[in-house]
Amino acid sequence: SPQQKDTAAHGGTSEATPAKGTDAPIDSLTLALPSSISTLDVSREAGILNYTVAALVQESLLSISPTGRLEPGLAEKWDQLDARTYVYTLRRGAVFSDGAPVTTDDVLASIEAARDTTSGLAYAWANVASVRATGEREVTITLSSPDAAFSWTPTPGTLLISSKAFLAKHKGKVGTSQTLLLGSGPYKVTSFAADDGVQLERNDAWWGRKPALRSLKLSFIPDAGTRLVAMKSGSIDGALDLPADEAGSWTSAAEVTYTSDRSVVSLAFDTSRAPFDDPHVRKAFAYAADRPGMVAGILHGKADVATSLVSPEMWGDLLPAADTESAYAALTPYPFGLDAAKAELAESAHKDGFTVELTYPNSGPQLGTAALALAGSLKSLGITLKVKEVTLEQWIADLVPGRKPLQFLWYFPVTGDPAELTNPYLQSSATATNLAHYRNTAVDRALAAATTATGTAERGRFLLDAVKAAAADLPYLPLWWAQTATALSKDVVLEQPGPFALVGPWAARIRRTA
Amino acid sequence: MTPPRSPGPGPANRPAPQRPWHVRLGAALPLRYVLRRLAGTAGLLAVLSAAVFALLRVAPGDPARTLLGTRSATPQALAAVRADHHLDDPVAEQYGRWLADALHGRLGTSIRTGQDVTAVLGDRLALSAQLVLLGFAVAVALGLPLGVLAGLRARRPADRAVQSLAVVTLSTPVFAGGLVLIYVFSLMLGWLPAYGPGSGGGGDRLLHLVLPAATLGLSVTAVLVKLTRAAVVRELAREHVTFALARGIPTRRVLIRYVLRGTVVPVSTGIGLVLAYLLAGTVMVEQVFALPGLGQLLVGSVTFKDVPVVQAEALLIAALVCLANLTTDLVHPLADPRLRTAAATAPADRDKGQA
Amino acid sequence: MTPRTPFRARRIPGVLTFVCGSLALILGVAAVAGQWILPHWDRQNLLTGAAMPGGGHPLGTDELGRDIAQMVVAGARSTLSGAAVVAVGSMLVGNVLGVTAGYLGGLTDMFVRRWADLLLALPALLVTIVVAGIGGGGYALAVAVLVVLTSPGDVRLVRAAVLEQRHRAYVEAAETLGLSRTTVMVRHIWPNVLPVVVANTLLNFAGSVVALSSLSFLGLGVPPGAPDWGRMLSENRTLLYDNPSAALAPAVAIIVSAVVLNLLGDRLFEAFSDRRS
Amino acid sequence: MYVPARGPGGPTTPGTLLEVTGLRVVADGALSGPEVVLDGVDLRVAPGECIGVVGESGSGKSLAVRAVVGLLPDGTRTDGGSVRLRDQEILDLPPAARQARRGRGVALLMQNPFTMLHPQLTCGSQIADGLRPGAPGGPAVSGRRVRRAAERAEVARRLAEVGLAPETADRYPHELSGGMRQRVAVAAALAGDPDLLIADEPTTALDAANQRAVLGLLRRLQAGRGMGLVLITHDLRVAFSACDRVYVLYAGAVLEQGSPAELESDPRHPYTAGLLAAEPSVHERLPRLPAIAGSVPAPGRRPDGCPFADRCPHAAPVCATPGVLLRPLPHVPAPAAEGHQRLSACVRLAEIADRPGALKGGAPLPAAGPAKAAPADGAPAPVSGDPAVRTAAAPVPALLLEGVYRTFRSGAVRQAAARGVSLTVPQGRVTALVGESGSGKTTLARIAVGLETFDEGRVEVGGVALAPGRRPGHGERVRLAGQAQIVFQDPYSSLPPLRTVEATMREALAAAGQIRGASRRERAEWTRDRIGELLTQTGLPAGCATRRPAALSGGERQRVAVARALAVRPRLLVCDEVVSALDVSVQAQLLNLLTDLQRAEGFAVLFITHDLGVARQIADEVAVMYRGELVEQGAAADVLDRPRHAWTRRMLAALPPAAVGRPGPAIGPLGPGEQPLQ
Ligand SMILES: Nc1ncnc2c1ncn2[C@@H]1O[C@H](COP(=O)(O)OP(=O)(O)OP(=O)(O)O)[C@@H](O)[C@H]1O
Ligand SMILES: Nc1ncnc2c1ncn2[C@@H]1O[C@H](COP(=O)(O)OP(=O)(O)OP(=O)(O)O)[C@@H](O)[C@H]1O
Ligand SMILES: [Mg+2]
Ligand SMILES: [Mg+2]
Ligand code: NI
Repeated sequence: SPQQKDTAAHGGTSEATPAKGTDAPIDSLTLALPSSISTLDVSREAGILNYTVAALVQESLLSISPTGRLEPGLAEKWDQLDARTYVYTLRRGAVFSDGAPVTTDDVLASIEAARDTTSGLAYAWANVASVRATGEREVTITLSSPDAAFSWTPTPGTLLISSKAFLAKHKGKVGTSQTLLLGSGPYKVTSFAADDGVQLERNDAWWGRKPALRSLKLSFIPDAGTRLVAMKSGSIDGALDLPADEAGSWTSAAEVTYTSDRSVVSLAFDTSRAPFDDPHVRKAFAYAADRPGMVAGILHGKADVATSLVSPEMWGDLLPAADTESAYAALTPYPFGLDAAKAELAESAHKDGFTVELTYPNSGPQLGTAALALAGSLKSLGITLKVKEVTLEQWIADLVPGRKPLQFLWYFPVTGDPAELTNPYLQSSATATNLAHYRNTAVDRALAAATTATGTAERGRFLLDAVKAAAADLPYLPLWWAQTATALSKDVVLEQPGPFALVGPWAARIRRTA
Repeated sequence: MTPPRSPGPGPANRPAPQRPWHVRLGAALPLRYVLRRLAGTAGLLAVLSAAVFALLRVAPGDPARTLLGTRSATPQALAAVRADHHLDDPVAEQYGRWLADALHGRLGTSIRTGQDVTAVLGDRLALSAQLVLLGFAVAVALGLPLGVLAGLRARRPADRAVQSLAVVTLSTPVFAGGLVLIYVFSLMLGWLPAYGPGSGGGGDRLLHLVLPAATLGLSVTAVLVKLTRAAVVRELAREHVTFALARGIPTRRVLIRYVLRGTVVPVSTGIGLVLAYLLAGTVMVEQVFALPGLGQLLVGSVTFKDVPVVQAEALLIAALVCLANLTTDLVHPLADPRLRTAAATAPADRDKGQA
Repeated sequence: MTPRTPFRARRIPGVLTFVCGSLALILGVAAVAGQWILPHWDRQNLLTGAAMPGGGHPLGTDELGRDIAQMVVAGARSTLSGAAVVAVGSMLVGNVLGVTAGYLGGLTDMFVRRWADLLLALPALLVTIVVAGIGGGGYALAVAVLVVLTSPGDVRLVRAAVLEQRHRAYVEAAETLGLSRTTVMVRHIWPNVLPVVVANTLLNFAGSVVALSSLSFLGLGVPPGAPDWGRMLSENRTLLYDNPSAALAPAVAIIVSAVVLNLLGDRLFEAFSDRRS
Repeated sequence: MYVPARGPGGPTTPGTLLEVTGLRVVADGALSGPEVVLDGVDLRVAPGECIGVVGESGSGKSLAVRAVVGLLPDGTRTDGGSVRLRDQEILDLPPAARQARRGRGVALLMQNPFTMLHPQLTCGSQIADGLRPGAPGGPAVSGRRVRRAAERAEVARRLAEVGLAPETADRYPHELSGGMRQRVAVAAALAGDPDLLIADEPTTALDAANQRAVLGLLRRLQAGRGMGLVLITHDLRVAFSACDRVYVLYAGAVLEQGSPAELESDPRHPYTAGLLAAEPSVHERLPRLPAIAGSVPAPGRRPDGCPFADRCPHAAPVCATPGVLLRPLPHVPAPAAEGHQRLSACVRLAEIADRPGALKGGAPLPAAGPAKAAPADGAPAPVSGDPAVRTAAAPVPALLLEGVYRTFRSGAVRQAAARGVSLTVPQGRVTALVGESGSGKTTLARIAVGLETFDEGRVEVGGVALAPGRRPGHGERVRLAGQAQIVFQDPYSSLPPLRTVEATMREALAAAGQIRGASRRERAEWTRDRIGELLTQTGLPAGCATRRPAALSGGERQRVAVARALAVRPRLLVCDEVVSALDVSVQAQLLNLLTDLQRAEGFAVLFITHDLGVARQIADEVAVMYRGELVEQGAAADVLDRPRHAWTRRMLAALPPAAVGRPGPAIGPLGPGEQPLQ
């Protein structure tokens, strides 16, 4: 379909029919989430699911449109005064669900909380020199050094605004079942039980278009079979974030839509250590990984074979689709072939193979299956891949450079900017995140240039250069760019289900089917 | 030959008056016995609590790191945790403090959510308790009658049928059984909800718990059936049953008063054991039916290595197990007078079988 | 004065026992030699993915395109061997402790009995989940914990059987002949206890199959990808529409093997109690 | 095969309470198909009459009465015949109707007072359960409270009837002694006021004093109520002392019937005569007990025709042909009353009865002959040296106990089993230890072989001193083993069930370190020979060696146990009630065997028994225990004929009067020309 032309061009991404709904009120819905959430506070839990909840309750200064453009949020207007200074003007009349108006103090307190050392969002704010209220409704943020990517920072992925009083009162305990969340979004949380679900009610004081849905229950049903049965027996009205392998079974009971979620699944090799310091070994892995097979078999075609960490949708704001398309097409493809893999390995210093461990998070069974598939291929090369399941939390805790020679990198960008992936993972100076210990001066230079670039297209080209240069070295072996499946019962629709839909107030766009 | 004497009521054989109930209860359940059992239970609990406390040490690595969970283990953070949990004190002292805290309901905070553990458990206790009670009811309501039936019809078709059923339920893992019930009663027939605890309490909750409770109950029914059957078969073979029948006591009365009476002790022991199985079963059932109860919490906490929550829950389960044990121990002497007279004096003119 | 010639109850139709025996044999062969007979059980074909039965795959394939039938056969080893280790291990522990406690009596007996009572009251599966989960030892630790938790049942059984034999005249006669305690225990008492022990070991075996597959189902048992029935069931549950047999086959395998073992154990107990009555 | 004298359902004598004709019971064996256990049994009981059914173990006494009550054990069923109760055929009645007749029509009292009452119900309530509705205190009276009170009063009355205090109502069975329990059971059985009471060995489990009391009680109640009583027992003396008429049952068939006096003085069947002869007497010691050879055949292995034929000294080919048929005696005048028929099933009665002394009691044993050094069947002479030399060389007593104390405690209960016992068992002599149940006999025996500890005192076994307060260590036990060995009461548990006799014997020989020979083969050969020798010595067929205990009869098992004990060549053999679980016929064989062996080998014997007749028969000396104390010891004749201690006197007095003064009937030797069957 025309709107989706850019993504369709990369093949495979199934289109979401431009669904339209009526304004008829919907009293209540129950939707399933595939795993439980232990806290609603996104700065505490490292998973991705609580964003889905928090994005309904809290807003940021800016918001991201379903297609990935920056849009007004609590700030109705924003300006970049110079390379290091950003000014945001707050919307009039925005109030928290407890009735208090949103003030600059609340914004400052929320940013402060995000910058706190204990916060999981602090990384995004590391480059910020100061945050000040420069007017009754004006907040000015100054950076230590120019960073073009900062414009994405005050969006829901890295900043969620709550009231100063609330944050002070519940310091360290925000998001538990007793304290819940306070925000200015279209919904407010009325109850939350870890392992059970979240109950949300419409916040009628929200400034945006009035949602049709009054009451929403998000139920945590980790068990795939139970989830499906729940849908079939009518206990739930749909499910979010369905794993691809399940989604097929749902088509008879619900309307399933697939959208790219921009996430990438990739292997990260530690290039500073044996055996992966040897490019032949990395290439052998690349040839041994049956990526089309994984996409077809494990993900049922609901994904795209990845050639780079950055998914094509991420360039939407920066470069014309045709440019990225041709650049990606020129990358070495590493088609699946065990002979090629064997040949590569034979050239390496590890001809006889070796043993290496690969852990995957329990919330990503498809990663586990892919790992097993890879292990199956590697076995014929004499490489033993030990696959191990760990909790999501454990997996994230281990996601530190140097911890393991081989790791999964499973990343959901929360912004629409390629730099969110390139800077932490390809830059040699990003020691805390560069899982591959990747060091390439050309890449570093291109990334530095992109940071200070002023024009979007110029910046885009620098970033693309970096991506291309890195791809040749294969520090990461991208496996696939994933899609998310949303199943909804046939009488409701989610309007504008773009790749960024779930980072915004998605439930506000649920309508009754026309 | 002694000449026949007609028995007549003389002064010697006036019936002794029935003793009042509290005297009889005192005789049936001697205080000393009760106190000894209580002491035994306390000892058991002490041992179990020590084992539970040791869980923190079972986790590989430094306990402080364990308690930090996935938070970054900076030296400051580690020091803070050490100070918080007095990890540098002697182990005995730590245990004492932990136990004292536990007895006061202070069970620490969850590593995963940072919530107070007592509150976390409290949220889930009700649901799990309802589940276990209903499951228990199902197991008892099915297991005892079927067991008695099988025992009475031992080695006949009815017995074989009951036993085969029992073997199948015993051999079916709870998760598989749960899935089958879901498919039949929720999907095919659409009679019952398939998942979740239902909203609010009362009827909806009950409706939601029917399938889980049935799954749970069925999984332990076989144990009860086997035990009851064996007890009934054993009792039926006893001479006193034959004697009762030979005296013309109506069959039904013999069954209830003589046969079933004799099965009380083994069956009540079995019921005590079943409680342990039920507690274990909740883990699987809650997983399959997406019930936010203690079992699910346990699995979640275990995979997360959320030690304080696991400890608290283990302690709770230990207490329940001890309580069940104590109950059966106290029921036994009520049911079987022979267990009461450990301390009573033996009759002087005793004689034994010579045959 | 009623000595009885042993009275044999009517024989239960041997057909069922025969069927159970044959099935047990098949399961045993699958467990021991399954992975040799079918060395390609782990051959993948991602492009096929999960497929319904047909085309050389009598039970279809799983997500990785592996043949379910071969997987089930290969899975017998992991599932049954773990359970067998539990059953045999607990039998060994139970026999050593039970015979010693029953024969020696006194303090040894008291300690062993207390210990058995304590462990017997605990919900085995829960303790295994907690200890194996927190201890992080995976399958091996789970099996070890199950051995410890299953053994008190054997201890009790053996101890009771030994106590029953302990004061039999033939045991005391052996003692008066001047035989050593070990000889009396091993050569005289133990063989008479053996039939109950074997029967109980079969029942424990069945119980452990169920318990271990429950652990695998929860993801606490064997590592992912390994052919194990519990694991297969939990991994393939989502394939119910792509290939139901991927989930049903391991479930059936678990249930059938547990039923077979349970029935054989029951039969043996029955035969034994017939012999004694 | 049974040939009914009268067809079932034929006319019955008026006034008969119970009439059993041609009752057949079969057991559905596992492999061999149905086996006939009872083959045409006739019994008759008139109101107010007491009949006795006697017979050795396994003869079918219990099954016969169970069939009458309709409570046959699983695996057995009636297969023909008729049972009429007050002129009504009850075998055809539906189960419910039969159940309704139990308690009121007929009630069954069983053997073991320790298992007959429900342990978890008070005695009173068990009696009350059987009270009839409508009877005073029965459940029909209205009003709970009133009914309860009435019931309690009635229970108290019933208890008084059997001589128990009203408080007994609130006691549980385990709080009572065996005798009291048996009384409670009697009261319970009589609660429904039955017309007929069947008592299946009601006194077997009791000691002599209680036995007599309970028998007296039963008789008294029967007479007072005018009810019928069937008394089942394996003890002829008991039956003769208590019954009006006695049936002798053997291998599922009635062999003889008559009044006690007739049966005792003039047995008319070789079996009855044999039984009477085999019964040891307290009053005189016979050189050899006239034992019946062989043992009671199991249901599947009975010979055709007369079941006793293959054990009968008078058997002839004719015995194998016809079925068992009770018929009136040829030379006895017509019965005085219809109920007092004198019947015998011996087909050869006419031929043998006339031979003087053949079946009559009176003549003291002519044929058994003087005791020989070896068993009659000519076993090789004992290998060991002259017994006289051994005795002379060792002046130390075989067993010496001095001031031995042993107290058991379980919880707060202390039970003194031995209180300062001093006992000497001289070398080469037989000492019997008698005493009531629980007096500490077994405890002493076990102390002597090191199976039991003692608290204080001195114990020396053939010079090996045992230390008080602990069990002997391994070395001590080995030394002790050469001095003393023990044989136990229960033949069914005395041998390792899974081993062949040979293996058991080999182990005994090896344990004693007795196996001789240089090479393996030599040793194996030596062992085999020695085992064969021992088995022959104990009168066992050679084929026994390869069998397991389950394939042996009780008597054979006891013989193996004796052989095992003797394999070690002990100087002292302790026998703890070795014959009390055996039938009289087998008991006599074993007593003879022991006497023979003792004389041949010259070891000392400590023989424990509660049966004074047995003691008389075997012992040179008798020691009497009473409540843990040794109250009397001396030569057998002294103690038994001139008892000094009150207990000994009481026990002698408690013997059933019928046995007193009986001169000991015997079956004569085979006449010339008579061939035993086979
Ligand atoms: N339930 C049974 N099934 C098969 N055979 C049985 C059963 N009960 C008894 N018998 C057999 O029937 C025969 C008679 O048994 P019964 O108990 O009547 O003997 P008894 O004369 O009462 O002996 P005892 O003096 O030992 O009580 C025995 O050979 C016994 O083995
Ligand atoms: N192991 C034991 N524990 C406790 N009490 C015992 C034990 N053995 C024997 N007694 C008690 O010691 C007393 C003597 O018992 P013992 O067996 O020696 O008597 P007995 O004369 O052999 O009796 P019986 O004729 O019944 O065999 C009895 O009161 C018995 O209850
Ligand atoms: Mg009997
Ligand atoms: Mg004794
Ligand atoms: Ni108990």
